[in-house]
Amino acid sequence: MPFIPHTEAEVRDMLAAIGAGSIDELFAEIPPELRCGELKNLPEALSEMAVCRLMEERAAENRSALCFAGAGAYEHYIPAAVWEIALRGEFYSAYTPYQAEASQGSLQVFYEYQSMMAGLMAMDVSNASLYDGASALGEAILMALRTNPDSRSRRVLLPRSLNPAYQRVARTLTRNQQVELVDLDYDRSLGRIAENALAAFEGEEFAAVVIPQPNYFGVLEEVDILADWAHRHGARSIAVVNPTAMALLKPPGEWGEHGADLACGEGQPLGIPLSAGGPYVGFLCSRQDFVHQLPGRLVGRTVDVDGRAGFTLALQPREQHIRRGKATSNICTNQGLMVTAATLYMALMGPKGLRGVAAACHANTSALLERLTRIEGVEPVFAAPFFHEAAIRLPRAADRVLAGLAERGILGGHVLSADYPELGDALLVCATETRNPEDIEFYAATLAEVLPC
Amino acid sequence: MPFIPHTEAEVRDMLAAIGAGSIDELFAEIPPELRCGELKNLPEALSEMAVCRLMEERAAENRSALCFAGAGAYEHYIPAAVWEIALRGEFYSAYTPYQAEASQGSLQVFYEYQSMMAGLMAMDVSNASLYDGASALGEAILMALRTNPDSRSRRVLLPRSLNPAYQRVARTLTRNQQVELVDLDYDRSLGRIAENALAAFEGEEFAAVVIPQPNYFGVLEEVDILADWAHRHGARSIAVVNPTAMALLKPPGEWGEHGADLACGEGQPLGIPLSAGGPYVGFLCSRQDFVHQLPGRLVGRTVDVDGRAGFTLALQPREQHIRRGKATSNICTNQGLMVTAATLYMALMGPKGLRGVAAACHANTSALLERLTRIEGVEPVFAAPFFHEAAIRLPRAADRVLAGLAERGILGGHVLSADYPELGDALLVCATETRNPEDIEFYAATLAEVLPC
Amino acid sequence: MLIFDRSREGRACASLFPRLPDDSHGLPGHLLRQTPPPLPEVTELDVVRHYTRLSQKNFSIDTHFYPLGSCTMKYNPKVANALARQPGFAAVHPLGTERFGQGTLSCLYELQDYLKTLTGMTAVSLSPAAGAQGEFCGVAMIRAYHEARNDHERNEILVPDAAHGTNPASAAMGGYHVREIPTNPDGDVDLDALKQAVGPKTAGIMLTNPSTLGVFEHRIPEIAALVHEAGGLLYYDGANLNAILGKVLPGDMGFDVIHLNLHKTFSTPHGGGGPGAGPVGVNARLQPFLPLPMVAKSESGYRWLTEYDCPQSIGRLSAFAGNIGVLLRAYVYIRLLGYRGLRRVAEYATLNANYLQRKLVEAGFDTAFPARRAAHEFILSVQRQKKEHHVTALDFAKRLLDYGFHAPTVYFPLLIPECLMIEPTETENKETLDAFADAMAAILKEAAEQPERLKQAPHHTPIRRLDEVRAARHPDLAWKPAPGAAPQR
Amino acid sequence: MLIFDRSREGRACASLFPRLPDDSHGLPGHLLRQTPPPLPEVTELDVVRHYTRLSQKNFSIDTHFYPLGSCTMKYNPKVANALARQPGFAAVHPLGTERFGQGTLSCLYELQDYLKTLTGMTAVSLSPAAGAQGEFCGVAMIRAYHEARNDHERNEILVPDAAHGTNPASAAMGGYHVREIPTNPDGDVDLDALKQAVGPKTAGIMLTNPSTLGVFEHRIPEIAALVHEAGGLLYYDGANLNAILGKVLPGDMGFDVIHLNLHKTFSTPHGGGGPGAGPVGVNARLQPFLPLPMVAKSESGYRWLTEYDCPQSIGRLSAFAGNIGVLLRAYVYIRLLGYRGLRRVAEYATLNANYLQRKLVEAGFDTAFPARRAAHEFILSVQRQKKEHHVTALDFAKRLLDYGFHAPTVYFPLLIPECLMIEPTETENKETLDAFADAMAAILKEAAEQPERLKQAPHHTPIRRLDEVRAARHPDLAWKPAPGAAPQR
Repeated sequence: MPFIPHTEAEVRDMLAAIGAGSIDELFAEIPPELRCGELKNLPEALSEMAVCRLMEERAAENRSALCFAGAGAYEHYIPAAVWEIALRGEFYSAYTPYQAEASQGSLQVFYEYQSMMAGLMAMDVSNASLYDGASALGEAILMALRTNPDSRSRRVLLPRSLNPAYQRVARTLTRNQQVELVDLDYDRSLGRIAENALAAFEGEEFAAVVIPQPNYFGVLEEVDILADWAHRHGARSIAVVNPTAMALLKPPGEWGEHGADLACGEGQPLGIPLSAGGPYVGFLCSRQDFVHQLPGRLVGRTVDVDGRAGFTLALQPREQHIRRGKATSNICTNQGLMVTAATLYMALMGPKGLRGVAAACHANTSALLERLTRIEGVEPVFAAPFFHEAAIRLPRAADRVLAGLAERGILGGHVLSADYPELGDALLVCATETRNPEDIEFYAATLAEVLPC
Repeated sequence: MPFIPHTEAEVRDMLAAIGAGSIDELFAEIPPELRCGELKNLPEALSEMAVCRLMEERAAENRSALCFAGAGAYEHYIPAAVWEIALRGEFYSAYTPYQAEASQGSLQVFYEYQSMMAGLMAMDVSNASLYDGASALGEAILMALRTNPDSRSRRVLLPRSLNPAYQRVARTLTRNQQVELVDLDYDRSLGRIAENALAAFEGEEFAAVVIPQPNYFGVLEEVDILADWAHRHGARSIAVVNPTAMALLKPPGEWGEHGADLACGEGQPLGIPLSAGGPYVGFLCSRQDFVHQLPGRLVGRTVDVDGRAGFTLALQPREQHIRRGKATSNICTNQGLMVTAATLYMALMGPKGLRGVAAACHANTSALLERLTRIEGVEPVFAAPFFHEAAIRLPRAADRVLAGLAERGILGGHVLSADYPELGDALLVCATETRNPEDIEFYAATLAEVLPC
Repeated sequence: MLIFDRSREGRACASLFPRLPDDSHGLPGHLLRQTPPPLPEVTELDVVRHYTRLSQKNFSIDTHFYPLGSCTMKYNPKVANALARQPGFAAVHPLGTERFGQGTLSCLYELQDYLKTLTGMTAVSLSPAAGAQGEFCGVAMIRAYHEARNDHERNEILVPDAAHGTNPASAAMGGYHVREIPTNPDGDVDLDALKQAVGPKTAGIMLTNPSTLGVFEHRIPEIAALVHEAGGLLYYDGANLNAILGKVLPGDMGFDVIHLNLHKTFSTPHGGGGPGAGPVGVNARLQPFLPLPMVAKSESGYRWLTEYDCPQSIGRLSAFAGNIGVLLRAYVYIRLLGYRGLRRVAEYATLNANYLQRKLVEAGFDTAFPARRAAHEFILSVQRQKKEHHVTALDFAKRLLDYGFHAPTVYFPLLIPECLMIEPTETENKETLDAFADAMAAILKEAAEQPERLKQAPHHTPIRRLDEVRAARHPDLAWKPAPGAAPQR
Repeated sequence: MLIFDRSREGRACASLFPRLPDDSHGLPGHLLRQTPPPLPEVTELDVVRHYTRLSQKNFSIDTHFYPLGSCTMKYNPKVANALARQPGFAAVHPLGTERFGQGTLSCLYELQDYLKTLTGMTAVSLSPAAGAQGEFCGVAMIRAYHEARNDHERNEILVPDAAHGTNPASAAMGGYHVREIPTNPDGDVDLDALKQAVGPKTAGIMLTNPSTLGVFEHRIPEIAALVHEAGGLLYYDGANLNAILGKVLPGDMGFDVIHLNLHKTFSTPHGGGGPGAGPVGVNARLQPFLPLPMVAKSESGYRWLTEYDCPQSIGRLSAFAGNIGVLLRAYVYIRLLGYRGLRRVAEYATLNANYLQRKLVEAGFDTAFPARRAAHEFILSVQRQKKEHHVTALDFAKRLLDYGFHAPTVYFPLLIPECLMIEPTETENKETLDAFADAMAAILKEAAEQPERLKQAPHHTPIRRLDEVRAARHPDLAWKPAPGAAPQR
């Protein structure tokens, strides 16, 4: 019996101790008419060897791709030590650290993660993570509303230059909370929030303004201006940032005169494999005075009865298992294992390593853009500075070009037209530090080959 | 500086403490004329990311093969838990357990390994491993001589049905020890030690007789007869066995009237990857009264000052670090990590699992042999019962057939003609539990396709 | 010691730096970071040694028995992790899944099917990232259903008072008022109270069955009928599905929507708090509202269903498709167990729970529902010991750590005073259960004879009881560089 | 508790059983096993929990500082393991390497080249599985060389009295008599004694440089000249190569043959005692005798050299080609460090050793060769403390365990009484060295003030000092099933 230790003799002894004649008798309280028969349309058990062979075949049905796509998920080099340590059984098979004395390993890791994320964002505090970047934004919007009870508005400015997937998730999560998400348009030539679009809202009241950096197009937003605009309008500013970029770019805590109020985003670039989209890890940082409105787990440092430093879950009265219907969120986990990996990644990279990754990403994407736009008919869509992604316009249907590249083993980027029909046949491309000059040349040569078809 | 922690400030402080002006000054005792310049024909450092990409390319230059080769190394399914645990840093990066109090983990594992191997072989004791099966045989021969001081002979009977690689290694290791290795021929139709060859040595004196089970051709030897023959002739009997087979076949300790004196072999089938030939793990078991002549590490169970059970290296006076030139061997390691994996493998498989593997191997090879010999011109070479390998004779040059199979992704076996020209175009084939009926059918169909070319 | 305490300016893992052509990036200065982030500067050895030693301070399934009620801390097969992490699965970019990830999609598609069968539902979406997100989703679908029927008056979700805190919290996130339904002394829902509560304002009811009280709510058909007749829907909280897997299908009990906790029933790892996965299943009437994406099969292969296919969907919950790595592990688990093995899960989980309960009752503990059969978990109350010896459930919990056992869940469900909720799971053997019962018996004796041993426990863990008051009053949530520290370069 | 104590008849890891068509194998009954082997019957959880907890009882580089003289316990990069274990490398059958393993062979070929450069030798064979096997090999090549010249009178190998025990043991395995050469008080070889010993019977001399005394033998050119003039060869024991890597080439010192310990200098793991790898390098005159196989490059790809290519080879040492997985790890290590990084290894190993030696001298310890510069390791003697307080080197070693440090090598080399041999390696940082020096200073104080603390140490390890006498007199080397136990089926 896979994973069940009971011998026949033990089953007999245990049933005798219970006073039951059979295992089936233990289910006697279930009305017989509810019982189901054998679920034979499920498969038969396979041996571990057979499952391995099956899954190796499935893995082989996944084709390997030379990746030039970003759009919210990024291929980065993950140091071998990251998962070697994160997957140790003591981390992998531990539960949420409710029993602090039996969980100092995970708790200290989470505290260090909170410290690193707060430092990277130049914010006061970080929670111990949320599901992913998009749901972190949803929680950040709800949190911003809770921290802004004086605002008469429940309107939130949501830039169209924000990742459309994030826009969608924010709508799903806030739909039933009387929140109005208001579109803020972008400048068609610069690819960042349009000054005139913002000006059009001058004088209106908003509970919060969302500010992406870099934005979905890879373009850098004028974050100081935007943060100050929010502050002037009594709105909370919510930064949505790429954590790698924050080693190079001004962090949310330093935006404008007062800093952003909240900072959130996707932690996947910090040592988490692409894995077709998850599990990833959302981060959420805030000002100190908002800490009681933070959703999710928080770990605090304190001392034990002998005066030794130790770690424990902090401010639990915010949470559902205590406050139930009045909690800051219904979330009752963090992405513990991903947090562990991200902590290891940040510790290994250090300030210099992470900055090196950011700089290499920018340099590679610059080189890619330069090389691709030398191809006849390919041109950059936007003129403003970018981080590690850029939109290019193609002389023919972007989706068919992508299909042609895919046949040659290249994931050539992400087509923008579904979400931004106004941009025409535009492709969002990305070259992280994992792409080398030969990769870029191979992409360019292949694109040149595919385009005329 | 990869893997070097020193900051510039620390180097200054440390040199100051030493009283040296530079690191180079620390090498002042080396005659200047001996110092070498920069070794620029070595490569420049690569980043971990670049090395990964390089090694992934190299790994991709290795082609994957559907494996029907054995001949001393066997593809078996390795449960995922084996290396997950064996590679934990505490096992992977520990040293030889000289300091028992700081090494109870490794020591207990080795003790359990010794217990399992002794049990599997039905022998009294096992050492904590040697390099590989072939070198274990070399050590076993030398040990047999040491345990047999009454014998006037230093002749050892070495069957030709023993793996030729083992024969070679035995010669290398015993060459300078005044040992004479005497060939013992095999029966051309049965594929096991020839009765008349043995009879020809009747009355002669030997220090030891080597008895393989199964032998190199996969054929089962008449081990009871051979062990008794050795005993009658005052010779030590040295079993060379496949450990998987011992879950099904009579173990050395039960051979003949008295059992084999020594049992050795290759532990690779017990959870060790093929890895192009190593690292593997040799085992060596013996009768209790020979224990002071065992080479290699031994772990014993004892108690500590508080009476708690504990483990320690035992009988170290046998070893080179104490007895130096008079040690039982010059070996000063075991294959600790491989021993750890083998222990995990045996614990996971248990008696039923290991027997299941053995039975599946036999069944698959039987099916393979049956299927292949249905092909026109392909016939079995030997008629005696076999375990999980069998020799087939081909109607054309075996090496060219193998090349044809390789082009189609099959490692079709091992050509016997180099070592056994008398067998003609013979191929040694093997189908372990990892081969399924489709694999066998694919091999047969491909062979049928390749043969006529 | 924190990793920051090991940091020295200028130390680094140099082999991890990408080679840069040059570092002049030409980005506008006012958008740049001025001081490097205060990440630690350490070597790989520092990192490996620091976190390896930290890991050893954890209890975990791989090292300890973890009888944590309502959490189903069963063994997580190593092979599931090994297979899900294969480069072939790990390297797929989410936006390239259809073109480069057909193998992944095939597993997800089959998993959807398996979960349908195991729950008796019509359709499944795998996208929720955790149980709580699945609950939110279920509530949102209930809302979408009523709204699609222009039934706008229903603003209440009924929740038994014994429910997990996530139930009311999720109902609130879905914009509903929560109305609590009391529990009978026998552990079942108070049907009279339910009858009074249910009505035209009822959007639905959220139930776990077996309930958080560890007993099977056997009047579930009546409850279902009551709620359905009133126009409400039934939500099944899958937290306790391990107790009835392959024995009773939630769909057959009358539930309209269910979430599953794959990290419980399907043995994906808890990972110190996540990632989990909380797929949702629904019957036909809620099918149009399932969250996106889902996987469909067509002649040209597997593909994602999107808003174009499912215009009534409640939408998306994450930027891509949920916790796929977790889903792959659950897929492997199901393939390893097969339908017979999945059914055995419930059988042996229930056997272990009833056996352990019996042992503990024999040892002198009071069980919350002595007349009932335990499902896969059961509840002890030490209220009597508290009165007699002033020791609490927390004291028992902490003292167990000294005996080498993780503590049970304590103080949940809220309505049982001084309770310990114990779930042994099917993967633990009889010797472990016996050893745990012996430890509990020994602690019970200590409680009478030397209660201070309990009150000051734990004694043998890396740290002892923590000053939670200080943690709450002066929250220290992040290390900061010393104010006087030289600015990093 | 042994894994056998966790065994219960009938328990098993069922998912690991291969599916069998049927179990009637038709093999002759007299060759079959009658009773199943006494392996444990346990579940995967039992195995994972048992061995995970056992692992936590080990000290290791990943958890502790390991200043184990002569063992070079430096950090083993995780990436080397990850890459060597890739399925692409792990799945290659040894007899299919030429057809299916060109990638593996290319790495081995380049590694041969790198090691030639790093040792100043003409040719390298990677096949020896460990240092001791490399030594045996070196001795066998020396013998083969003399025999090929019909120089049959040479039956002696010279070995300094400070040498590793493997040197005389390997010489003996090669059929040689061992003649010990004494050491001068300054730690160098006694040249006068050497002059007297060397002669027509001299087959060769085995030397480590820096020697096992932690000092560089600076008269090595004279030694080489003496031995060579007498017709003997020089063997370099590569155990201490870490001290001079990229600084001095053994070939330039006059050595004819060398073995390397990749598990020392090239940071492959020690794995609790193995596997190691002990490649041998030779100059031109010994090249024909190198052990097989080696890798050659031709137009059609890489191939193994065999007896046909190298008829004078001393032969084979293992059934296939040695510890290839270990060789791949060393290859990765070399690629990560590059030539500059390899040279830095010696520089910082030497810096650390000299710094730590200075700290310990300041703390009041006696060093064996105060007038000499330490190479990458150094030797303390606590003979004075033994006389004054009756504490031994072993007591210091055991007490260090309580302070969280692995003990140094003790009682080697044999000629320094009560010695502790300390090798910090280049991968440890200054804080660790300082903390170790502080611990040593504290123990020195304890030795004077409360010597019993040392004599009864360790106090905080999972077990305390073991009864070695009992282990030797009544060796318990294997668990056996209880004699009365029911026969397993």
